Amino acid sequence: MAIIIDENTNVLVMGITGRQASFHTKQMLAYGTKIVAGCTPGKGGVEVEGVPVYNSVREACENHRIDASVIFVPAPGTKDAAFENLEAGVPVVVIVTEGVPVYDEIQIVAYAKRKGAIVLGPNTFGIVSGGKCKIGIPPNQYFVEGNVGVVARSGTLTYEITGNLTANGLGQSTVVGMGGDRAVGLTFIDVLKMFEKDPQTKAVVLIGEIGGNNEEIAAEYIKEMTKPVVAFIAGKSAPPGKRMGHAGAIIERGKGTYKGKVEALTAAGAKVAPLPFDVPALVKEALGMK
Amino acid sequence: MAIIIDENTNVLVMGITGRQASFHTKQMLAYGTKIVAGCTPGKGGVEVEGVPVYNSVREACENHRIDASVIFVPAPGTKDAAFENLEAGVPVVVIVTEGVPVYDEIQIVAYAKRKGAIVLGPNTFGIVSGGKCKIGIPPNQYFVEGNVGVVARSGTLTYEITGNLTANGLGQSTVVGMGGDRAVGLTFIDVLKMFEKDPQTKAVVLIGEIGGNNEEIAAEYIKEMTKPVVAFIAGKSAPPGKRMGHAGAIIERGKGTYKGKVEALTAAGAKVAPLPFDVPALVKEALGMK
Amino acid sequence: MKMFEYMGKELFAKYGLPVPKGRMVTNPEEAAKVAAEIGGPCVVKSQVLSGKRGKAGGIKFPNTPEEAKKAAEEVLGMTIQGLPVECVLVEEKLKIDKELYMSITIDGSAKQAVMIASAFGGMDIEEQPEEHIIKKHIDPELGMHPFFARDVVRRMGIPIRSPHGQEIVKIVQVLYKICVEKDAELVEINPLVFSDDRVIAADSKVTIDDDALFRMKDLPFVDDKTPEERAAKDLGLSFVGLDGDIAVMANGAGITMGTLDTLQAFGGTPANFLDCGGGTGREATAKALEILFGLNPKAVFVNIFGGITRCDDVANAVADVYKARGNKFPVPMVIRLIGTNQDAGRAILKEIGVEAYDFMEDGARRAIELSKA
Amino acid sequence: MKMFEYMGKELFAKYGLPVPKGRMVTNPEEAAKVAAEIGGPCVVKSQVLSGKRGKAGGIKFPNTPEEAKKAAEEVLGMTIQGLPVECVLVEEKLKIDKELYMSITIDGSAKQAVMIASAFGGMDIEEQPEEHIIKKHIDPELGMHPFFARDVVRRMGIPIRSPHGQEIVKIVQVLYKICVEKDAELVEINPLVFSDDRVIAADSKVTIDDDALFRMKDLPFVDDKTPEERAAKDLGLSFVGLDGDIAVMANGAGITMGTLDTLQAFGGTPANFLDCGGGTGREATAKALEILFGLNPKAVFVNIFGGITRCDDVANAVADVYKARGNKFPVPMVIRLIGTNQDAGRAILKEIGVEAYDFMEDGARRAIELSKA
Repeated sequence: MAIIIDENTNVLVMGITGRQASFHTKQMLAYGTKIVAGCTPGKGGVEVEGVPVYNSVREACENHRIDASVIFVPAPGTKDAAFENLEAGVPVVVIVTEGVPVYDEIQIVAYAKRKGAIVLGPNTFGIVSGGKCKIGIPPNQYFVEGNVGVVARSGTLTYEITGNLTANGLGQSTVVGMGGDRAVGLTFIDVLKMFEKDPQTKAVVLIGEIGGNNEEIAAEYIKEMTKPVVAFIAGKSAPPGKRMGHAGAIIERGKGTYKGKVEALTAAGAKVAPLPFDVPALVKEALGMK
Repeated sequence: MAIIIDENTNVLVMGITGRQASFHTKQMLAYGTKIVAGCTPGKGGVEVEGVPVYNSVREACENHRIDASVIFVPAPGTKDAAFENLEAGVPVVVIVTEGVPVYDEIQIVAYAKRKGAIVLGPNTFGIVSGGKCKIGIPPNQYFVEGNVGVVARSGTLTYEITGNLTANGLGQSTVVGMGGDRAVGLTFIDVLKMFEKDPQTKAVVLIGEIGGNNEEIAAEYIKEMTKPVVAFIAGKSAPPGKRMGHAGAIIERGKGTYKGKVEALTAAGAKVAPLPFDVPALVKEALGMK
Repeated sequence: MKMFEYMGKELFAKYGLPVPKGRMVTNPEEAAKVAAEIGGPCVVKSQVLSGKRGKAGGIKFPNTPEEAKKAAEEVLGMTIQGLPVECVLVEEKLKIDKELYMSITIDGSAKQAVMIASAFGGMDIEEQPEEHIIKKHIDPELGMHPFFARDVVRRMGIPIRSPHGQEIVKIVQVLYKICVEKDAELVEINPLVFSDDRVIAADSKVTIDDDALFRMKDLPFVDDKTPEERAAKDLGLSFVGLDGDIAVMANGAGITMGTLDTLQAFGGTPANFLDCGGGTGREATAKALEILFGLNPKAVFVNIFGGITRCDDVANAVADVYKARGNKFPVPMVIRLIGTNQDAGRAILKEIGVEAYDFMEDGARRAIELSKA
Repeated sequence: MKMFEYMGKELFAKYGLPVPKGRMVTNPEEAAKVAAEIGGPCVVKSQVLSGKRGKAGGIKFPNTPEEAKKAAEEVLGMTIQGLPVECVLVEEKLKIDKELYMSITIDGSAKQAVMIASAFGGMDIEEQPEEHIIKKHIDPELGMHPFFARDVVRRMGIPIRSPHGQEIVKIVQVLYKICVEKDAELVEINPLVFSDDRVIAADSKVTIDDDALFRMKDLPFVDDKTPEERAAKDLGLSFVGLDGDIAVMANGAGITMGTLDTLQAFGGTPANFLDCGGGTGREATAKALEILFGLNPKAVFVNIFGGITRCDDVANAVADVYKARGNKFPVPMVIRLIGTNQDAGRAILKEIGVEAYDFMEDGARRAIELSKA
């Protein structure tokens, strides 16, 4: 088991003929991901790393069962690519692209909700079910099979912490990148619920950041969880961010600080690691390991 | 029992201060309908037939549980009124208004689907659960409690046939007006499924018309139904309608004729009444009455 | 409301869709002038709402301004399927490499707009096999997006990165924009033509939703209604002329059809369909009765089951007409009247000596009897 | 990107929103001219991106063109919170009967735009109790409709059929239209003023989504970035200046914050936040390093965990800078480098005598050591 994706997931790569996408297609194939199709309008018929390319998602779906798509197309075309996948009924859409306009993101998230699909990103490193399937851009060698679930907003910090877990003999069930942007498909709570149900997952690492109130909301659910949660929140030393007029202040009303998040998580029973490399020891403790 | 509405349904009347709406509010109250609120922006605080009027649906919902709304506002404001009710979470919206632009109807129907709400109309006479609750404009005296379910596209033809049923001692569980417009909230099949499940309903009368393929699609479901269906299709004598360019012909591809509908219904096991006043005898036969 | 070809093309042009060079004219001299501006072979197309213009000789292909003048003279005098030609469209004659078909209309069953496209357009489009026809419904909450258009192009078998493919991607999106912004029930291009690298709308058919006219005041329309249809429409009613001798008025489309069906089943012949449903008042009902008298039927059958329509309003209208006509009806009247305020209505009729029927079938039988007397 | 008040008001005016009479000027003579056109008491408002303009004396109330000239002279020379005043807005002075608040912004938690409104606007809006604040999220698939606006008006306690109520119903809808059409992360009117029967936007705050600038080329913006922020932005990177002495570059916002947190936890003080994430190439990385040197730090800490970022690109950039500077670094460099192509990267560094660290914490400790040397 694992969450969202596993060794049977058939993957479509959007924009596969691009430089980044073809590089990461190779990396994903090397990880063992079942990439069955690519899509670049007008390039239908060619192959990239042995993967057949189609002109549209519909065409790919006429020829393969598609369980998940990963989007590498530039920001101006990301909304269209996401809509194309969601409209065709693809149940998991991973949007790696950075710099997507926030109103586009809002529309993508709303449509995904209506279609009952899972969207990771925009601006996500992707998702890895340890040893089974990698969709996105993380470096392969730091992600191995195991029983720690990881959920994060930010990319490289997740490699850092996951790399530390792996180095300490703690493999991962699934590592989920929700995306670093303002409006992304999932919230911590959505992913925590999946980990709570997943038999493979024995402990969860939550990697958060200052800003927003996603972590505070997650803390409410962590209270009910049977599985231990270890958290790290980045941004303890950051100066107060720039505010969005009065509106930002009215919405946040003092939420979103490092202190507030740590207090909420601690009160909910999560262990909060002071620094990124403190995470593995806390996970071992939570799992009753030495 | 009955379908969609019953004696416990709390009703909101949109545009209640208008001439038609206030007249029909009185009629509905006389039928026994529990009208708990009305809404006309800017008229909040007054009463119509003893019913309190609010400025918005949200305000009405803050003061009452609203189970169904009926919309009497003029066509240019109908979409907004429908959206207002659906957004506020009203689960049944009855749109009496005629002349609503078809693109507005399409949007109303789509939003209702997303919200999981039932929309009757636009251009419907409404709905009556015999002896319990009437929402809409039909004349009270022809609708009495019983075990015949009626579902129809057109209004007065339904009064005609229901009046005949009542005159023949055949009361109704619920009489559902889906609305006469091109894009309405329900299809025959939606309502047939509800009648099939409703313990009070013992037989169903389907009142259709030429055009479209709603009746043909319904016939597919009628095959599976355990309850007898009697149908009347209006328009046997009508000349071929005006076509919408080639597009209309391509969409219909010969469907929508009187003959085609009667054949489909008959093949599905429904009894088709040649004329409106033939319906009661066929219903009695279907129910094993003399 | 419908548009002439040239009106639709002007609308297309406003939205940036490619249409042939040319314009509408109402006299031969202007036609020659437009042909001179085009400076080459032209088409002179009669502007009537009929699909049989070509077969009727309403489309000509002049090569010079002089020929264009002559062609316009001929066409402007014609009547095609009973419709007089009052204007013609003079356009460049296109080199036609390929004819395609493209339209958006409403699919009532799906409750959505639907795009219909085919790489096999032209006059035979309705006879094309299903596999040559592409139908894609448009999610009203999602709207139209490039991916939709690209998939249409792919399914038409046109390379997406070709000039034709790129142009069609634009056209598909603009057509939906027109539909939504102009409340078009139908926007149809047949044929959509490949002419060298260009893709051009060689014809147009546009129908605007009657119900949306309140917000579409700036658009031109063709009034293709008969005088009776027009008179009824002005009263907010719906009229269709038929061939028989019993004039019919009922309240509601379904009951009106049911009344015609009943008359026909009993051996009568209806002269018309007139739906006076939806709370039509006394005055409009009286005017509607005058429309019926104007048909010179052998009998009139009024079949009212009052709901939102009030029986007293209808009875008063009947009495008004009776009195206005010098206390008589020009043809025998049969009235069936029940429902809302029926007692008041019947009392009013009784005063002018009319006995209302309770049942439609009885009224229908009596009307047929009178029509055959 | 942000807009000066006058830019926001010009945008409002284009959308038909009511703004005070007046316009932006850059010299006192023009200010007098605008005041004369207005013909009565005026306001001269400094155009800077600061919320403290009034307290700093950046808003004046002249009664005559002469006074306006003098006021503009004073204000145009000022510096408010470090920002020089380069233009002023000269406007009619409004009679203020009531101050309200209205804005639309993005609520990331809800993943929707949210309208915030209050009948208690003005400078104290942030201190208003919750019950004075109306928040309504906007369903992106449904869009904005009159009912939404009417309910905002109702909840503000304003009669819907009053001139004020009717005007606000329009304003609410237009604000959302601006947000969607112009990709505005924030549109704020504080105060929205009742002035007799009029409702007027007495101030404006508009922020356009940086990520949408590719499709918003026609809008004016204020560049409020520091030179370093601007230089980083031009490279596609994100920079924030801080007070410490260790310059930091890492790849990814989270890891960069984590690096700062680690430095601080170990007793160091970061000089900046610089995220070079997302596959930044060799050349841009080298330029980013030069930005760091420009801060005159005591040490530089580069912390790279390569994913989409390639270690060899980063190492090459470091080597390039080293060579360009005459085979030395201007300040001590500490580099932690692992991930994609790490072996190639480390080999490149070794050639210029730099030994990369494996672990962030070791690199951080060394950088602090060097910064204190």
